[in-house]
Parts: sequence; structure tokens; C-alpha cells
Amino acid sequence: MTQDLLYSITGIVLFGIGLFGVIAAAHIIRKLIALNTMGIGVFMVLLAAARHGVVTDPVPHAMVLTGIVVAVAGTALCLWLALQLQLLDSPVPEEPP
Amino acid sequence: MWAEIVIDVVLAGGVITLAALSLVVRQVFTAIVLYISLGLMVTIIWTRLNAWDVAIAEAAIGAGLTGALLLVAWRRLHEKEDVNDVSEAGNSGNRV
Amino acid sequence: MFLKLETRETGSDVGLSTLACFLLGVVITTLSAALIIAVIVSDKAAPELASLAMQNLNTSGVENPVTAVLLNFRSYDTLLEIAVLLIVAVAVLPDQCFAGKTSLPAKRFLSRNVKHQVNPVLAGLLKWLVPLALLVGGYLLWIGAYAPGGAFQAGAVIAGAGVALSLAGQHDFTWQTTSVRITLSLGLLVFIVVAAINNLITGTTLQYPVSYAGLFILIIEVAATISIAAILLLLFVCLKAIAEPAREGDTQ
Amino acid sequence: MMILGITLPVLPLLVGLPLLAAIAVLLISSHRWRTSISTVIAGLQLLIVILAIQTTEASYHYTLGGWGAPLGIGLAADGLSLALLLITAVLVLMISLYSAWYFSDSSKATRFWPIWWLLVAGLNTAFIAADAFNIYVALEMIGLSAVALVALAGTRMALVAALRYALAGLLGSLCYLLGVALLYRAYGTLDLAQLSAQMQADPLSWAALSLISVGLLLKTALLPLHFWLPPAHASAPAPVSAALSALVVKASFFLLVRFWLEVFDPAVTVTAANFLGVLGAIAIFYGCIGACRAQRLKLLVAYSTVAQLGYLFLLFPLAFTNSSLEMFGDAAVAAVTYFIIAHALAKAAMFLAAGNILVSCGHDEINNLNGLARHQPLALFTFAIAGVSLIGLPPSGGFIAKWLLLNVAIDSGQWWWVIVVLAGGLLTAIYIARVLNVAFSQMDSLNISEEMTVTRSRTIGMAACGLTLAILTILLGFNAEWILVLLNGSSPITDAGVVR
Repeated sequence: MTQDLLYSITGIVLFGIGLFGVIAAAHIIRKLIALNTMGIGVFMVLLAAARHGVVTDPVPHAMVLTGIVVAVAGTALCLWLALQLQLLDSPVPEEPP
Repeated sequence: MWAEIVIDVVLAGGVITLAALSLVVRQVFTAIVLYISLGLMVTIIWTRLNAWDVAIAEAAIGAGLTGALLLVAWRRLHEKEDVNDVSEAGNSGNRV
Repeated sequence: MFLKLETRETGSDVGLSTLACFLLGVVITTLSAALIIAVIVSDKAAPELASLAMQNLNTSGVENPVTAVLLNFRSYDTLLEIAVLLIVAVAVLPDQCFAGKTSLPAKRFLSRNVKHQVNPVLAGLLKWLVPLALLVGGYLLWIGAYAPGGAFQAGAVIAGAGVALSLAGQHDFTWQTTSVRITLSLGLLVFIVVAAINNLITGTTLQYPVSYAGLFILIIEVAATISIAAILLLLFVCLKAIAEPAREGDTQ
Repeated sequence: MMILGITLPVLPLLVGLPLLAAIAVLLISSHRWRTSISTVIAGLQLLIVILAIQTTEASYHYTLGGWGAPLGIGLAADGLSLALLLITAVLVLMISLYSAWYFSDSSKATRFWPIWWLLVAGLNTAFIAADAFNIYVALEMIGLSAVALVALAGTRMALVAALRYALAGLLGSLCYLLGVALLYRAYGTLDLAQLSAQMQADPLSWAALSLISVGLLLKTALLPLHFWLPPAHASAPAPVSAALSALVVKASFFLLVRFWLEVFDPAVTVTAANFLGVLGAIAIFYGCIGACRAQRLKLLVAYSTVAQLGYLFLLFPLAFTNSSLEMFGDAAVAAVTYFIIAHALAKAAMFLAAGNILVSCGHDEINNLNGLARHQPLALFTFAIAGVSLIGLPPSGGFIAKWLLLNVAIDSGQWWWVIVVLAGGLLTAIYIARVLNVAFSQMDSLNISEEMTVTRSRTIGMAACGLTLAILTILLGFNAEWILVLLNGSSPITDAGVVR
């Protein structure tokens, strides 16, 4: 079994684990962890596809870099929304001057 | 050659274990810590796949910053745990 | 319907019944197995694109193939990605930032909070860590043209320095000023301006003249690094700002 | 494209212009300047699209950076793209004008305008994309900005809806990206035309097709994956709801058409196409029933979107009659494009009218809207015209759209879709009539919240925007050839130069 096949399969397994987590977990942070795990799985499939013996294809590397940045942006937005919700439920007391 | 294959198999098994563990552990905090470890382990895999650019970004953004964001949010969400239940609003939004 | 994708903040950590969990597990395992089989039985493409990228590397203006893809061959994607970051930045930016000409006293972006006591060891560590991170960030930015590194990594490391400062609690960041908004959008703005200038020079959007490609890429990367660092730091500080006051309120 | 002797790169401009607008409105603090710049740029964008349609041949392509596929990224626009770019430009102009009034005394305006323009940039990017990974970035731009705009409403319901929407959107993007990763692994390119040329009907293509389809269906909200749509579209601010229902879901549907009809067509089976058609048919009934049961006006309109999206998916069984696109592909695409445009105009008009009612009454509970006809005649008139188009009565764009759809269904011998289309129209009539019935009853007893003190000029301006769109819907019914000419000879299937 070659390295790229091993990591492709691992990537798909991670994707599956993450998918299960996104649907089954209840807590927003758990869902986000699962989403990020899915992302790592996809990145692994991409980077494994970039390996051709000695040659390494830079295009998937660039795609994964883009993907990582997009993932953190999405995670931050979700967390911000969750915190805003929390803020509606239990407003922060005004700090004494 | 064999040593490399063993390293790859161990790393692959390790990330799968960490990913599965971060799902099943009881405490959210532990899940976050496990996710950060997952990110660091994946960084090693990226270097094994000759993706050094990605490895640097993964360590800094994927594991580091995402982990910090999750921890900061967790600290706030964790406090008033018993009071808050979004599911009701979510359900009614769906049903109305 | 589809309660399973709801977002419960608390309660039990599993949003599904045991039976549903089991069924879901079976379905996902089957689908993953099917995907794995599809990957195993299919052939992999020949590395044509990889060799194509290597052939064109010498006219791209940089020596690191990943940077060449990010900022020359597929620079359009990178441009849009910076736009994605800007979306989230605007979404989480505190309301006061938009106030414009306010009566608020002009604060500096980074201010010292003397009231907050910090462990002297931590303070000493920070004194070294922050300049070091800035140095590493600058190095990553510069080396990105030749070796692994570049705007994203540099921006992330510099943002990391800010995160460390913010976590230590002795420094406050102020996002109220107009200059902050300029900093956030600088990367996108410079990228578009460079694209427009190159459109006038070469007649094609995002095509650099070969002899100046390195220079244009460096200009974009510097601006992008500043914006990426600012946005990543903003994301962290804004989340922390929502999370923090309540914590202090509780302990009082 | 040449204008006054200057060669304009039309396709890059359509992305660059909204991005510049986003930066400008982010940096400017004055409300008046912000809205004027937005209006001017929206007008400019419309002008560019119209000139692009008028001046040159039907299909465009552009090679960014001069590299060409597979190394570089290409842009492409065919008849379908141009039609969607046109409707986007029209709606962006009207919704921008509406928002200038809607957000005029609100602190939310400062956040709205930059994200709004970034959303527009994302939409234009998606409509002219010719590269699979570029589409991923476009989807993220659209998804994240749409979520941020929904959250602008700030209510608890809106935040929950936005959070669900965000999770669904990110999940969809990741499914899509895994599909692209598999494609890249097997074919070594991201360019849609090159993928299409090499495509084979093998397990990997089916895997990639399923992943990409699930990702895009999640974002288009086809029936079992629709759960996020009604709360998100109902709780967003009115102009945002209009844009979400009219444009955002259409972008992912457009990409779905691209992938099924152009890229994956050797791998698509009749069974798969029929499966989508059946889901679409169920969505029509489910959405209509949801709309009939809705208690709030905006939720009714949102459920109506679920139903109307169902019609779009009849494209797939109709186009893949006898597993070949040659017979009915063009006709089906033309009918559905017409449907998209008619629905976009009518639905945007409807949401803008609903926003008007919400602003002036302080609530939008359907049972308490008695006497609306006297209080808000303009908004109600707009709502009624848009409703006529949604039902598919002549003379309206919706009528022509359904008529074209029925024609294809009969020609291709799939009469059962005729029943679905007609029954859907009947159910639509029921929920539209329900609103009108309440609005015209007990003229004197409208419940208006006391705190609502809205200047009259503001509501009239807003109502005028909605009415303009409604009138456009009717005009579309009289001038069907406007759109059909645009599509003529450049359908995504027959024109070889489309993405190439």
C-alpha cells in the first residue's frame, strides 16, 4: 500500500468521523470540532493526491492553504454567533466605572 | 523504507484515534484539547507529505488559532450551562 | 424534521437517540467504505499540472512553487480568499468601530492596562516572545518567495503574538479607529489595485510583466500579511471581548 | 468589450467592481455617501451587463493572468450565466435602493453595506466561474456573507437561524470540496471544460458527483436538506431575505446545473435525474403546505421559496429524457432559466413588500393584518402581483415560465410532471389568497404597534422599489423573447465554446 493511498483512505475516514460528529453532536463547539476534522480529512485527500513519487504538485498545497484560512474564518463566525446568542440570554453586567 | 511505512501507519492510526476520541469524550474541554493535539499530529503528516508550507499554516492557524478561539468561546459558553437551551428556539423556528 | 442538525448549546452532548446514532453510523460507514473503494479502484492522474507549474516557475517571479501558485498562477483564488476573511472581519467588528468621527478620545491601537497584574515571569517571556514572533513573521514573509512561508503563515504568526499579548491581559487592543478599517481592507485593496495596474500594463487582469512579477507579488504579500494578521487578531480579540467581561463579572 | 475605444475586461470587472464598492462603503463613514456610491456602482454594474449582452457574441471567456487552464484560472459566461448576471444586477440595484431607506436610521447600515457588496461579488464570481476550486471560494464568499447578513437582524431567532445556516453551509462546502479533491486526484485538473472532456462513467466520477451534488443541494435547500431555509429567510432583514431567496439559492442551483449538464453528463443516469425530479415535486407540495400553515407573512414567503425551488429541479428529469441531453436539454434549460428569473423578480418583490408591511405595522402576523389593503395599498398591490406570478396566471413572467415547463414535459412524454406543476400552482393560489383575504377584511381594525413611527417618504420609497420589481414581473410576461433570445444559440450544452 503506497503512502498516498494510505493517507487518502485516512482522509476519507476522518471525513466520515467528522460527518458523524456534525450530525450527532449537540454542543456547538463539538459540531465545530467535527467540521474542522472533516476539513482536515479533505485536506489530507488533496495533499495525498499531490504526491507523485519524487514530484510534489504545488496546486493542492495552495488549495489547502486557502481551505485552512477559510475554515478558521467560518469557525470564528460560528463561535461569534453562538456567543451573541449567549449574550442575549445572559447579558454582561455593566462594569462599574 | 519499512521504518517510513511504519511511521505513516502509526501517524494515520493516531489521527483517526484522536478524531474519534475528540467525539466521544464526555467533556467539551477535553474534546478541544484533543482537537488541538489532532492538529499538531496532522502537522507532522503534512511534513511527511512534503507540504511544508501547509504544515506551518496548520500549526499556526489550524491548531493554534482555531484552538485558541474554541477555548475562549468554551469558557464563556460553559458558565451558564444550565440556563441556556438554544434547542427550543431552534425547534420552534423550524416548526412555526 | 432534521432536529439532528440543531445547535444545542448544552444539555446532553448527543443530539440523537441511540437508535438514530446507530443508523447514522451504519449509513456513514457504508458511504465512507464506498468512497474508499472508489478511490482504490480508480487510477491517479499523471502529474502533468505539477510539471507544468515547475516549467513556468522561472517566469512567475518567485522560486517557491506554492507561492507561485498562490500569487501568480491562481492569484484570483487568493484575492477572493482575502475577501472571505474581510467578510468575517466586518461581521464580528464591534459596533463602535463604525462610529466614524466620534467624541471618543483617540486611543492608540495597542494600549497598556496597568491595573492588570501579570506574573513577572510571563511578562519577561512576553517581552522576548512578541518581538521574536514579529521577527519570525517578517522572515516568513520574505522567505516565502524562495522556501516554505508566505503571507498566510507570516500573518498567522504575527497574529499569534497579538493573541499572546491579549491572553496575558496586560494590553488592550482598540478597534475604534478608522485606521483599523483601513488595515483590515488593505490587503484586498492593494491586490485589486495591483491587478488593475497590471491590466493597464499587460492587457490582462492579474498578469504581471515577467521582469516585475517578483516586485508586484512582494507588494501584494506585504499588504496581505498586514490585513491577515489584523483580521486573525481581530477575530480572537472580539471573541475574547464577548467572553471576558462576564468572567470578571462573575468572580466579583 | 470595447466602449469608447477602451477595451474593458468585462468579466473581471464584474467581480472587481463589487469588491471595490465593499471597500469604499467600509471606509466611508457618511451614510449619504455610502448609499450614493452603492447606487452608482449598482447602476454601473447593470450597465456593464446590459452592454455585455448587447454588444458581442453570446459566450465570453477570459484567461486570468494569461496562464490558461489547467495552470491558471479561466472565467466563462454563457447564455445562462448572462441571464443570471442580468437578474442579479437588476435586483442588486433595486435592493440597494430599498436598503438605503430600510437601513436609513439604523446602526446596522454600517455593517450591512460592506457585507452586501461582498455577497454580490461572490454571486458574480459563481456565475462566471470555470474552475472547480474557484467555485469553492465563491461558495464560501456567498455562504459566509449570507450568514452575516441574516445575523444582522440581531434577534434571537435570527441568530439561531444564522448559526444553523452557517453550519449547513460549511458542511455543504466541505462535501463539495471533497468531491473536487477526488476529481483532482483522478483527472489532474480543476478546469470545468477539461474535466468535462475527460469525464468517464466510473465509480470515482459517481462518488465525486454525489459529493458535489449533496454539497450544492444542501446550499440550494432541496427538500430533505431544506431545514435551514425557512427560519433563515424569514428572520433576516427584509432586503436580505429578498436577496437570499431571489439570488443566493439560485447561485448553488446554477452550479448544480453546470456540473450535471456540462461536466458530469456522461456519468449522470436517468434514475439519478428522476430522483432529483421527485424530490423537487415533494418539495413543491411540502413548501406549499408549509406556506399555508405559516403564521407570519415572511415565513409564508420563505416556505414559498422552498416550493418554488422544487420546480427548478424538474429540469433534471426533463433534460435527461432517454439519458441524452440532445432532445430536450436546451428547451428544459430555457424553461428553467425563465423560471429562475420570473421567481427572482416575484420573490424579491414579495419580500420587499413584506418588509414594508413589517416596518409600517410593527409585526407580520398574518391573522392580525386585517385591513391592510387600506393602510398599505402599495405594498399589498405589490404582494398581489408577485403572487399572481408565483401562481403562474397570465399575464406574468411566472405564467410564461410554467407554460414553457409544461411544453417540455408534454413534448418529452413525461405527462406526470404536468400534474405536479398544475397542482403546485393551485396550492400556491391557496396561500396567496389567504393573505389577500385577511388584508381585505375588516378594513378598520388593523393592529399597528404604537412604537412604529416611520416617516411616510421612507415607506413610499421602499414600496416603490418593490412595485418596480412587480411591474418588471408583468412586463416579463409580455416580452418573453427578452430572455429567450439571450439563451438562444448559447445553451450550455450545444455551445462548445462555453467554458472552453
